[in-house]
Amino acid sequence: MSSQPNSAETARRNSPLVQCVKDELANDVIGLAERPFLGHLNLRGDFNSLNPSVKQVFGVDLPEQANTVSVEGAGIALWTGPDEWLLIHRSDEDADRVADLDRLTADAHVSVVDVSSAQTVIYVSGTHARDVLARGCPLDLHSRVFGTGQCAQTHFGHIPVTVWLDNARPDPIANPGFNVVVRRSFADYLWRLLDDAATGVRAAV
Amino acid sequence: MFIIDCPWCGERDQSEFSYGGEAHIVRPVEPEALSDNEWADYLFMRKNTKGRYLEQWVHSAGCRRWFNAVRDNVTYEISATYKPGDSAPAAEHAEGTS
Amino acid sequence: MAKQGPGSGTKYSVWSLARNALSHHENWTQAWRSPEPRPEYDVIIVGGGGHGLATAYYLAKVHGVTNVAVVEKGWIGGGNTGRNTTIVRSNYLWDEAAHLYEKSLKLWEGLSQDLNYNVMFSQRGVMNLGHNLQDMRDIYRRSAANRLNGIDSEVLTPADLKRMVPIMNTSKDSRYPVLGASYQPRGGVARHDAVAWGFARGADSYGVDIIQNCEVTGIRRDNGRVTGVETSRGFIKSRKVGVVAAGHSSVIANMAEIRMPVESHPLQALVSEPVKPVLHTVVMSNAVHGYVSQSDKGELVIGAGIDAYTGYGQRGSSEIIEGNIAAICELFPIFSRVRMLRQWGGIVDVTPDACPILSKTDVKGLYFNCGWGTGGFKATPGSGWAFAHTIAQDRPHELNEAFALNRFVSGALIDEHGAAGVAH
Amino acid sequence: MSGRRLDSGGRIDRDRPISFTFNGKSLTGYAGDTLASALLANGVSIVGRSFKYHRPRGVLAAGAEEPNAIVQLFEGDRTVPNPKATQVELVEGLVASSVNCWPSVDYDIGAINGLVSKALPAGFYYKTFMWPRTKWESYEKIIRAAAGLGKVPDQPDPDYYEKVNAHTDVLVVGSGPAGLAAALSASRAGARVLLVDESSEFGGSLLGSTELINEQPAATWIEAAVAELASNPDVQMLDRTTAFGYYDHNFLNLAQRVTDHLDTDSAGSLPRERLWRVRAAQVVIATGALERPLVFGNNDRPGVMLASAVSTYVNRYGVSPGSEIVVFTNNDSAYRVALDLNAAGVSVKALVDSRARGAGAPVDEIKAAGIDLITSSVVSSVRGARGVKAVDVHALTDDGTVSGSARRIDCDVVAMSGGWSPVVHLHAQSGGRPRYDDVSASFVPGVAVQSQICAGACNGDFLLHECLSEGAAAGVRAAAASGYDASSSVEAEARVATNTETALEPLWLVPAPKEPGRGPKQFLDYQNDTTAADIRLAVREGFRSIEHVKRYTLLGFGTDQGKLGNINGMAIAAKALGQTIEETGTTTFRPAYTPVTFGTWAGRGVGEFFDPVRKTPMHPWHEERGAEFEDVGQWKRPWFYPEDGEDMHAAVARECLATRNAIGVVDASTLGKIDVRGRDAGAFLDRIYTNMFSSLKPGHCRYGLMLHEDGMVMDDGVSARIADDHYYMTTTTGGAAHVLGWMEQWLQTEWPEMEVYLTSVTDQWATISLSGPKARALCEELSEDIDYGDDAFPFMTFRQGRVAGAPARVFRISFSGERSYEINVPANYGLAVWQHILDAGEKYGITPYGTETMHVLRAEKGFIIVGQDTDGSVTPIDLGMNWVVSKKKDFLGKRSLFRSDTVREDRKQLVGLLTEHDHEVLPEGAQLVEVPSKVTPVPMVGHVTSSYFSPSLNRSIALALVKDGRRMKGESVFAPLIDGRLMKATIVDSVFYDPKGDRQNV
Ligand SMILES: Cc1cc2nc3c(=O)[nH]c(=O)nc-3n(C[C@H](O)[C@H](O)[C@H](O)COP(=O)(O)OP(=O)(O)OC[C@H]3O[C@@H](n4cnc5c(N)ncnc54)[C@H](O)[C@@H]3O)c2cc1C
Ligand SMILES: NC(=O)c1ccc[n+]([C@@H]2O[C@H](COP(=O)([O-])OP(=O)(O)OC[C@H]3O[C@@H](n4cnc5c(N)ncnc54)[C@H](O)[C@@H]3O)[C@@H](O)[C@H]2O)c1
Ligand SMILES: Cc1cc2nc3c(=O)[nH]c(=O)nc-3n(C[C@H](O)[C@H](O)[C@H](O)COP(=O)(O)O)c2cc1C
Ligand SMILES: [Zn+2]
Repeated sequence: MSSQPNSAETARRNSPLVQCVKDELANDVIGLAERPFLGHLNLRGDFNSLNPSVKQVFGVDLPEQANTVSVEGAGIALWTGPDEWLLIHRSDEDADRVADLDRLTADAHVSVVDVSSAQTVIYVSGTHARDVLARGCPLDLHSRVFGTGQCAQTHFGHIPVTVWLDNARPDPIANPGFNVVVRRSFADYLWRLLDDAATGVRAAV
Repeated sequence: MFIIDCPWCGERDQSEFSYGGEAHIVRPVEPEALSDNEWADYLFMRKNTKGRYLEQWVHSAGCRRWFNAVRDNVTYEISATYKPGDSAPAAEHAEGTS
Repeated sequence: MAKQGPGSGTKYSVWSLARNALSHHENWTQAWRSPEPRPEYDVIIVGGGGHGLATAYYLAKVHGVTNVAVVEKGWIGGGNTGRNTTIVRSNYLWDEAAHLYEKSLKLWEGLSQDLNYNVMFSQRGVMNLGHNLQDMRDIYRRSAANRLNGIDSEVLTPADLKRMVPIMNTSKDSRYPVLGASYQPRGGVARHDAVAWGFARGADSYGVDIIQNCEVTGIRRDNGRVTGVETSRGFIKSRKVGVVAAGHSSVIANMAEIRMPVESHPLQALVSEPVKPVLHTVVMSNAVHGYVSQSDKGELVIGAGIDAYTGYGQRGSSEIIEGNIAAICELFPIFSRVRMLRQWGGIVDVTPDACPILSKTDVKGLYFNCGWGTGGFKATPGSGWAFAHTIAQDRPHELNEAFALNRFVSGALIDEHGAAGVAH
Repeated sequence: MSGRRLDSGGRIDRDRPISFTFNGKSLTGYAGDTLASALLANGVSIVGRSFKYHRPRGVLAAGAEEPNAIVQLFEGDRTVPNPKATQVELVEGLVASSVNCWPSVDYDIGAINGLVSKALPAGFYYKTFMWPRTKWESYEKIIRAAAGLGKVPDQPDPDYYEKVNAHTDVLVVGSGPAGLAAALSASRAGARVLLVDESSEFGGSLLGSTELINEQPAATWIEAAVAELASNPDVQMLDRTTAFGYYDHNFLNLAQRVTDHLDTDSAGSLPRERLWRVRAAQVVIATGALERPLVFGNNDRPGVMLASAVSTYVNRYGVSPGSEIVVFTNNDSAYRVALDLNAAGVSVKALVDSRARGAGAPVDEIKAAGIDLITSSVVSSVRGARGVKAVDVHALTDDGTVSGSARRIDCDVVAMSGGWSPVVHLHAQSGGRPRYDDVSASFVPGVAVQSQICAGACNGDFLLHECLSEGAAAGVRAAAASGYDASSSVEAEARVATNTETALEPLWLVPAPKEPGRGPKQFLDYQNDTTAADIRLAVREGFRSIEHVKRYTLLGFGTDQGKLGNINGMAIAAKALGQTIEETGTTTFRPAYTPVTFGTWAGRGVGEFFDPVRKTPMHPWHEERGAEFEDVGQWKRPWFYPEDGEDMHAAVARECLATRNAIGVVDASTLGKIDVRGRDAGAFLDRIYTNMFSSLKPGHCRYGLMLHEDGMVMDDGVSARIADDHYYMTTTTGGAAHVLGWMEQWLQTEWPEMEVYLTSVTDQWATISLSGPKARALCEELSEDIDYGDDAFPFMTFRQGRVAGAPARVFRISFSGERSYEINVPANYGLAVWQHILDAGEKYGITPYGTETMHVLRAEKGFIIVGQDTDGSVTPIDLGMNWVVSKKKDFLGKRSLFRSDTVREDRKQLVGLLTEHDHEVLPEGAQLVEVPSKVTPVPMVGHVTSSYFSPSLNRSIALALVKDGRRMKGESVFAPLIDGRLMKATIVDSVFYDPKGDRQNV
C-alpha cells in the first residue's frame, strides 16, 4: 500500500484485469489478452444528431447498419442499437475529446456517457479462437457468417459481451482476433471462463 | 430453444432474449378514473390465449430493444416480429386455434 | 341401495391379490367404468386431473352428490397430475395458504386407506435450503409461522444437513454455500398416477361417471347462469359446472367470457436412470434453483422453475434443463456421472401471487379451481375437499374463502412466491 | 449358450488383446470389441438380472436398444452406473460387474420374487401395503432396498465436461448407408455438414453386414466416403456422438463421449464428454431401424437374441454367441442372418418362419445351405432355466393358433426377428407424429413439422439400395433448402443388388398352448419384466389409453425406453381393446434418445463457474484485508473485516463504534447507477418514483421510492440532478438490473414520445462512502477543489471535483445517520483512491466496514432495506413513508394504493421493537403474537424483519411489520422462537438513534 498520500498526485489506474493479463501464446493457437485503458463512450441519439460531431472529434463515421463496426481515425464505432453506439477510442483519460463531443452535441437530444472504467476488452486470437468462443457464445462465428466489419452483442456463458473481429490481422479467417467487450465487474469471471475454455480447446488440438 | 428475429439485429438465439408477457396491454391514461375492477383487469387479467399469441420480448443480451412477436404457443412457431407501436400482422386463417 | 364407496366392488388387499393369483388375475374388475355420457348431471367437473377427480370423490363422499360427471379431454391424470415431481408439504408462509395445504396434508395421511388404493404417500421429509442471509431470514420466518400454525417445521444448520444428507455439498467454498434449511418431517412424496387412479376408482364406486376423450368446447349459459357444457361428444346439461383444468383454465374461462389472472407456462421435469437409493429425503433449493428426490424405483426425480414464456406445448427449452442439472450437480457432486433418462413438460397455470383460485364466478353455477401453478399436487385432496364444498353449498368453505377471484380486485393477494419458490 | 470367438472375421484388432474383468473374473477381448461382444466371446451368458423378478438375463441386442446387459463400470470415483454393455467399448483394465443382484448374478436372492411372481402382477403395489396405516414407511424401506440398478459413485466426479455451440447447414444423424450418402451429396453441393453417429465407427449397420457395394465389401465404400468427408473443411464428423434431443426451431443436443474409450494417457486433459448444442438449418435423420423381438414363452432366457444382433456379433466382432442356433422370424431379413451364420461356420439348427410360404428367393439358398426350414410354425417357448437349452416349435393352425404337441429342438441361441421398427424418435421429438404403416407393420415418420428429412431404414425403407438413394436425395434436398445450388451435385457411386422382399406377416404375440398368464411368461419390456399378461390385465382393469397401460405396466419405462418392446405391447393392447394399432397409437417420445450424463448437461457450469461472480474494483484489497464476504445477487460484498480472532459480533461492534465516533468507510460500488438524460428526464422520473424529481434543483439529491404497478415497494435509492436534463440515479445492489430494464421497458413500449436516454453506469463508478464525525476533515485533505464546508456543501447536495487526484462526484447523503460523503470515482481509479483514503485516514482511526455494520447503522436510524424489511406485500404507507408519496401526480403503482385492501387502516406496518432484556436479540424472521399459547393455531400479528445488537445504544433493536402496528406503539408483543424460548418486546418508533438527525452536522 502506498506510503505518504498526496492529494494532488494523480491516482494510479487499474484495469479490470490487472491481475490476469497474459501475453498471447507464442504458438498462435489461442491467445488471450486484455486491451486495457481504452476510452469507451456509450452514445445514444439519432444518427444525424450524433454522427457529424463524432466524425469531427474522433474521425470515425458511426455505422448505420445494424451489427456493423467502423474502424477509422481515432475511433472504433460499433452499432449497438437503433439509436445507440459504442465508441472506443485510444485512452480512458482523453477527457478533452469527450468534452468536445459533449459540447458539440449539447443542444441535441443525445446522451454521451463515458463508460471507460465500466468495461474492458479481452482479445481472443489464434487459429482456434472460434472454438474458444463457441464454448459459450451462441453466435455462428463461421467466416461465411461473421466476418470483419461485423459486430454483435451476445453473451458468453451468462455474461453479456460485445464482439467484433479485428480487421487489421493479416489473415482474419484462418487466424482471427476477436475483441470481446465485457463489463468490469464480470471481467475477472469471464477471463477465467475463457481461459478455462481455452484449456479444453488446447487439449483437443 | 427458439430462434427469434429481432427487428433490429435479425435472427438470434433465444438465450439472448427475455420474455415480457402479453403484448398490447396499454396503461390506462387516467388510472384514478378507473374502478377497482377495471384497474384489476389491467393489472392482473391476461388473455393467455392458446395458439396464436401476441407477446413482448426484449433483446436483453443484444440491442436491449423491446418488440412484439406473434408466436403460436402450442407449436412454438414464431411467425412474425414487429416493433412496438406497430400493429400486429393479421392472422392467417390457418393460424391459431385461439 | 347397493353398497358404495372405495372397495365396494373388489376390495384391494394382499388377500385379494392372493385369491386372484389363483385365477391367473383374470377376474379383476375394472377400476372405473368408461360410460357414455348421460344427457344431464347435477354437477359436471371439467378436467380429470387429481383435483377434478378428488372434487368428484368428495362431492359424493362428503356431500352425497353422486350424479356427477368428470369430463376429461384426454386420459385421466394425463395433465400435470401425471407429470409432476410429487412433492407434498404444507409449510406455506401465510395463514390462509398454510391452513389449506395443512388440511390437504392431513387428508394425505389417511388417503390410501380412505381410497383403498395405495398412493404410496411417503413422509420422508422435505428440506428447503438457504444460501444467503435473506434466504435464512425467510426460512426462519416461515418456519416460525408454520409452528404457530400447528405445522411441523424445523430450522436446520449446515451440520444438521451434513448429518442427515451426507452426500450434499455443504462446503463453505461453493459458489452459493448452503447456510441452512427449513425442514418439514411430515412432507414427502406420493405416487402421482396412483392419486388420479385412486380418486377415480373411489369416485366411480359412488356412481360418478368418468368420461375420457371428451373435450369441453363451450360453456352454455342462460341469463348469467350455467346450463351445461358443449363437448366433443355432444352437449351435456348441468346447472353446476366446476372447472378444474389447470393449464387450460383460461381457455375454458374464455368460453364463458370470464377474464382470469393466470398465465400458462411450461414447467419441465426429468428423471435419471434408476440407481440404488442414496437420497432418502426431498431436497429443494430456491437460490440454486432445483430440487430432487429419489423414487422408490430408484430414479432421481428432478425439477426447477418454469419457462418464462407462455406455452401449451407440454415442453420447454432445453436450457432450463441445463441449468437445473447444473444446480443438482452443484448440490450433489456425486450425481455428475448419473444419467438423465427422460425429460418432459407440463402446462402450469400461474397466478400473480403464486396462490390458487378456488372460487365462484360472476356466472351462476360456474366455479373455478385453478392457479395451482407449479405446486398443486400436494394440495390434491385438500383442494378437492374444499372445492366440493364450494360447489355443493354454493359458497366457499372458510378454508378457501381467501382464494376467491375478488382478491385481485381488492388487492388482498396472498404472496407465496417465497414459499412456493422454485416450482414444486 | 456358449459363445466363442470365431477364428477369423470381424473388425476387431486381433493383434491388440485387451484384458478386463467382469464380476471379478479376468477375461480378454480385443480392440474393437464392446463389452458385450467380449463377454459373449468369453462364453459369459448371464450378464444381469431383471428389475422385478430378478430373472437371469443375457445380451439381447448389439446397440442402444439393449435392455438386459446393464452393468456397473469401474469402481471408486470413476464408476458409471447403468451403461449398456453393448455400448461400452473395451479398454485395457476395464472393470465391469452386474447390477441388481445379490450376492451374485449367478445366485441372486432376489430371484425369490420370481417364485411369488404370480402374486405380483402389474400394479400390485397399489393394491396392498395399506395396513396398518402407519406401516407404509416400513414396507417402503423394503421396497426401496430393492430399488435401482447401478450405484452412484461415492466421491465427486474427477472428470470434467464441456459444452460447444455449433451451427450447420445440414446436420446428418446416423452414418449408415443413408447418412453417409446424405452427407456426401450435401457436402458436394457446398453445404456445411455435421455428421454424427453414436457408434465408435461410421458405417452404421453396414459394419455388421456382408452386403456388397460396387461389388466390394461395404467397408471399402465406407472408407472412401469417410475419407472424402474428412478432407472437406466444411464437414465436421463426430463419432461416439448421440443426437439425444430434438427441440424447437431445429435445435438439437448431442452428447459426445470423448475419453471413455481412451487410456489415461491419451485422455490427457480432455473433457470426458461434450454437449453439442446444434442449430441446424436442415436435419437429415438417418437413424436406421431396430429389430423387434418376438413375444413367446421364456423369450428372456439368456441366448434369446435379436437375429440382426447375432449377425452383428458374427460379422463385426468375430464372435458367435452360441454353437447351435435356431432362427425364428416372420420376415425375410433373418434369412440373411441364417446364411451369414452358416457361412461363418456356426450351426443353424433350424429356421422357423411363421409365414406359410417363407421368404421368396432366399428359400433356395437356405435349402442349399442345408438349413432346416420350418414354415407356418412358431417357437412357442424356450426351455432351460438359466439359458436356452431347447425350443418348442409348434405348427400354426389355419386360425393362427397352436395346438397339439410341440417339436423340441435343442439349441443354445434363438435368433429372433419380428420385423423392424424405424428409429422415429428424433422425428417424433421434433413434433412429427409417427404414422402406422401396414406394409412394414411399423410406425414410420409422419409429416415433418420442422426442417427435417428422414431417410433410409428410419423412413421404413429397409433395403440397402433404397437407403443409399434416399440418403443421397435427402442430402441434395437439405443442401438446396439451406440455400446451396445442389443441381450439379454428383451422387456417390454406389451400385448394389436391388433385392425384393416377401411381405412380413405381423406376429405380435406368438400363439401358445396356454393363455398369457397361464403358461411361461412372455416378455415385452425385458427390463421392467412387463409381460403380455400384464398388458391384458391392465386393459381388463379399465386402463384404456395406451398411456395408462404404459404407466400401469411400466412398459417402456426402463433405461431402454421401450425401444424394443413398446410396439409389441401396443399391438397386444390394441387387440385387447378391439382397436387398430393406429387408433391405439404410440406413447410420447421424449429426450433423451439414450441416457445422458448429468455432468454433460452441466458442462463447466458447476463449482467456481456455477454462476458469475461480480467483483468491485476494490475487491483485491478486501481479500487482502481478510474480509468475510456476503453474496448479494451475483456480487461478492465484504460482510465484515474480522481482526485477530474476532467473531462477527465483535468485528461489527468495533466497526459500528468506529463509524459513530470517528470514521468508517464502506465499499458501496455495487449500488446500481443509472445515467438519465434528456429533456423529459425529470418528468419521466416523476412517473417512476412515488415522489417528485422534476422539482429537484441541479446540484441536489433526493431519496426516491418506486413501486410495482400493484402498489408494492420495488426499489429505492438516492438520485441527484446533475443538470436540467441530466440525473444520476442509484438503486439497490440487487435491484439494479431489474430497475434499468423496467425503466427501459416503460420508455420503449409505453412512453416512446419521452426524450430520455438511460445508460447503466454501475460499473463505471467506484463508490467509497465515508461516514462519521471525522469524515469532513479527511475529505478536506483529499480534495483541493471541493469546499466541504456545511454552507458550501450542505446535506443532500453533491459536488464535482477531484479526490485523491481522481475525477470525482461527491454526494453528501447518509445511510448511517452520521455525516457522510459518498465519493464516486471512475472505477479504474477505485482501488488506488480507496487505498489512498485508508492511508490518509489512518490518523483519524478510519475503519473499513462491511454490509453487516452498514445494516446495523441504518437500522439504528430506522432506514429500510428493500427486500429485507419489505417482501412484495408492503406499500409505502405500510412503511410510514407517506412523506415520499406525492399526491400531486400519477406514478407507477399509485392507483393500487387506493384499493379496498390497500387502504385498510390495520395493515401490517413498520415499527420498532425493543426487547424486554437489552441483550436479547430477536432472530430475524421471528413471528410475533399478542398472546402466547401452546394451542395452535396461534394468531400472528407480524414478524421481525431486521434485528441487531446496537453497539451504540448498547442494547438490541429490531424492526418489524406488525398488524396495526402504529396504533400499537407502547404495547407488548411476544416472539415464540423456534428453539422454544419466548421473547417479549415493546412496540416503539422505528428510529432508535438520533431521531432529530443532529449527527448529520457533527
Ligand atoms: C413438471 C411439474 C412438476 C411439478 N411438481 C410439483 C410438486 O413437486 N409438488 C406439487 O405439489 N405440485 C407440483 N406440480 C404442480 C401440480 O402438478 C399441479 O398443480 C397439479 O397436478 C394440478 O392438478 P389438476 O388436477 O388441477 O390439473 P391437471 O392434472 O393438469 O388436470 C387438468 C385436466 O383438465 C383437462 N382438461 C383441460 N382442458 C379440458 C377441456 N377443455 N375439456 C376437458 N378436459 C380438459 C386436462 O386434460 C387435464 O387432465 C408440478 C407440475 C409440473 C408440470
Ligand atoms: N429388412 C432388412 O433386411 C433390413 C432392415 C433394416 C435395416 N437393414 C439394413 O440396414 C441399413 C439401414 O441403413 P440406414 O443408413 O438407414 O441405417 P443404419 O442402421 O445403417 O445406420 C443408422 C446409424 O444411426 C446411428 N444412430 C441412430 N440413432 C442415433 C442418434 N440418435 N444419434 C446418433 N447416431 C444415431 C446408429 O448408430 C447407426 O450407426 C441398410 O443397409 C439396410 O439394408 C435391412
Ligand atoms: C414422478 C415421476 C417419475 C417418473 N419416472 C419415470 C421413469 O422411471 N421412467 C420413465 O420412462 N419415465 C418416467 N416418468 C416420466 C413419464 O414417462 C412421462 O414422461 C411423464 O409422465 C410425462 O408424460 P409424457 O412424456 O408422456 O408427455 C416419470 C414421471 C414422473 C412424474
Ligand atoms: Zn436486437
